[in-house]
Amino acid sequence: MNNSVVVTIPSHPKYLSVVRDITAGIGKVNGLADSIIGDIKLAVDEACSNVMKHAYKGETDKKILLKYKVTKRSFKLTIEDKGTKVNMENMKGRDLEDIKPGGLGIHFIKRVFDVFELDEKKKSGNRLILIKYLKEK
Amino acid sequence: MNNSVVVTIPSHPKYLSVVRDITAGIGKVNGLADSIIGDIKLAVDEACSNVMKHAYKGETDKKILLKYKVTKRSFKLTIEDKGTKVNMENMKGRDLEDIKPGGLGIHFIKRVFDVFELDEKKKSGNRLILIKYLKEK
Amino acid sequence: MEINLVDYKGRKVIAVTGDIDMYSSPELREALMSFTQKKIPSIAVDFNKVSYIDSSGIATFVEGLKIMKTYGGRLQFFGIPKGIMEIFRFSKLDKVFEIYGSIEEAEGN
Amino acid sequence: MEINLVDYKGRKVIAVTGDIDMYSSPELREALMSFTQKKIPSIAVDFNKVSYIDSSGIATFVEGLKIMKTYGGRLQFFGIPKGIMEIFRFSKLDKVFEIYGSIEEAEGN
Ligand SMILES: Nc1ncnc2c1ncn2[C@@H]1O[C@H](COP(=O)(O)OP(=O)(O)O)[C@@H](O)[C@H]1O
Ligand SMILES: Nc1ncnc2c1ncn2[C@@H]1O[C@H](COP(=O)(O)OP(=O)(O)O)[C@@H](O)[C@H]1O
Repeated sequence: MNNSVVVTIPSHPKYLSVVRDITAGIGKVNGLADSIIGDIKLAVDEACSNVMKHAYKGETDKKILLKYKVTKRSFKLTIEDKGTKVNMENMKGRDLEDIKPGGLGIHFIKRVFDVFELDEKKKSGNRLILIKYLKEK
Repeated sequence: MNNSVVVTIPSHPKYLSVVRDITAGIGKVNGLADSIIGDIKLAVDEACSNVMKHAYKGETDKKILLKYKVTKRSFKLTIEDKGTKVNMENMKGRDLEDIKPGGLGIHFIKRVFDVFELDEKKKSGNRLILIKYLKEK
Repeated sequence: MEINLVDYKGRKVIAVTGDIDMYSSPELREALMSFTQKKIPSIAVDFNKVSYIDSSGIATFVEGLKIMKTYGGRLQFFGIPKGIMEIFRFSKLDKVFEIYGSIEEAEGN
Repeated sequence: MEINLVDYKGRKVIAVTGDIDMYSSPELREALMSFTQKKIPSIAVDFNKVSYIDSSGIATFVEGLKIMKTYGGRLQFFGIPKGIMEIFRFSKLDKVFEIYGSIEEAEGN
């Protein structure tokens, strides 16, 4: 069945609440538990915040493309931007013991998503692939 | 400023709640009053329900594309499908005095949107244009 | 949407929670029709926890009312939130449905 | 998000309602900094009505705490909802922030 939802939002932080609503709505429609929905919502917010801050460097009128695909087995999401290219080595949160502002977003994303990956094939901009497995195989 | 949000959902009625959440979220982010948001939410739900029922005749795995564009002056939305072509003459609600099931959706859409129009240039499928003016010029 | 079937002083009450839309209204229709098939003379619908209703939900109630009228039954609504009341009024259905503030008020009529 | 600045027995309380995210946290930061600039010795944050917090909100509080420590001030949190408490725990910040059940409990400490 076609279960995918595609969304494009401007890179303005005020759209983060829209992203959270969409993410929660898609989780609910697909029968995910509230606690998992909460965790996924936070992770997707963090990933989009990072695109706004880092890939677009605060420019608020660029585009962010989100593609959700949910099956019985997994909640999959790709997040695309046309900003500065990033590589995986730079996507690192801070040491959790080293208390300082910032550096938690990646931790929140990896806390719930089993796959956290950049699509190497993307020529310009970035495509982040996030997958959470919903059942043990 | 780029204030547009684009969304693709499957033509399955379970996604109507996602459409309502998105519509409400976009209204809120753009500072619309709660009562107007409620009216717009209902209208967009009805327009999408109609695409599912009439243009796609109940097929649930087709696509519906929504494009929102909000400015200070207007809340604009286009809804596109690839279903059976419709013409404006057939888009008529029932007489409100003639009480029977059905025939209210178009009334709910026209109740809040000032413009309710089909894009004649669209070759296959349909593009419905909905505009609500937010201020008197 | 969630449906609870409650008995209030021997009367059948359908208590609906959440959004009634094209996705959920078939379940509401089923509950309503299970009563009308038995020609239950009086059915009350508790709207207190209804957060949303669209035209498919309204169509379901209009259909139920039409059927109940064939056997002289009565369909009563109570606890309708303000926003939903506005939609009923706009649709001129506030004159068609029996609308009360509370179940007690509905029962006394 | 909405911020209310309340005085409780001479103590400054920041009561936050709604979602704290990258869009709203600058406003929270402003409220917090307006107090730390005056070296207010004790600030309590009421989390009872906070529906959501992300890393930018947390960063704001970590920054505030760091500043307050420079002048020996105390930042107290109370009424943290379960889901948010889990995030603090995961981030190992439950050991860094002073966390209480209620304002009375915070005040007694
Ligand atoms: N989408 C992105 N584009 C570029 N760099 C990123 C992106 N996401 C994360 N990063 C890098 O990873 C680091 C850690 O991210 P994060 O844990 O979210 O903390 P923070 O954003 O607060 O620094 C960032 O400082 C940044 O250098
Ligand atoms: N998107 C659409 N595609 C094709 N026909 C439509 C569409 N929307 C509305 N219509 C036509 O307009 C009529 C009135 O629509 P509406 O007022 O929503 O009532 P209902 O859908 O309950 O019949 C429909 O019965 C249908 O014939």
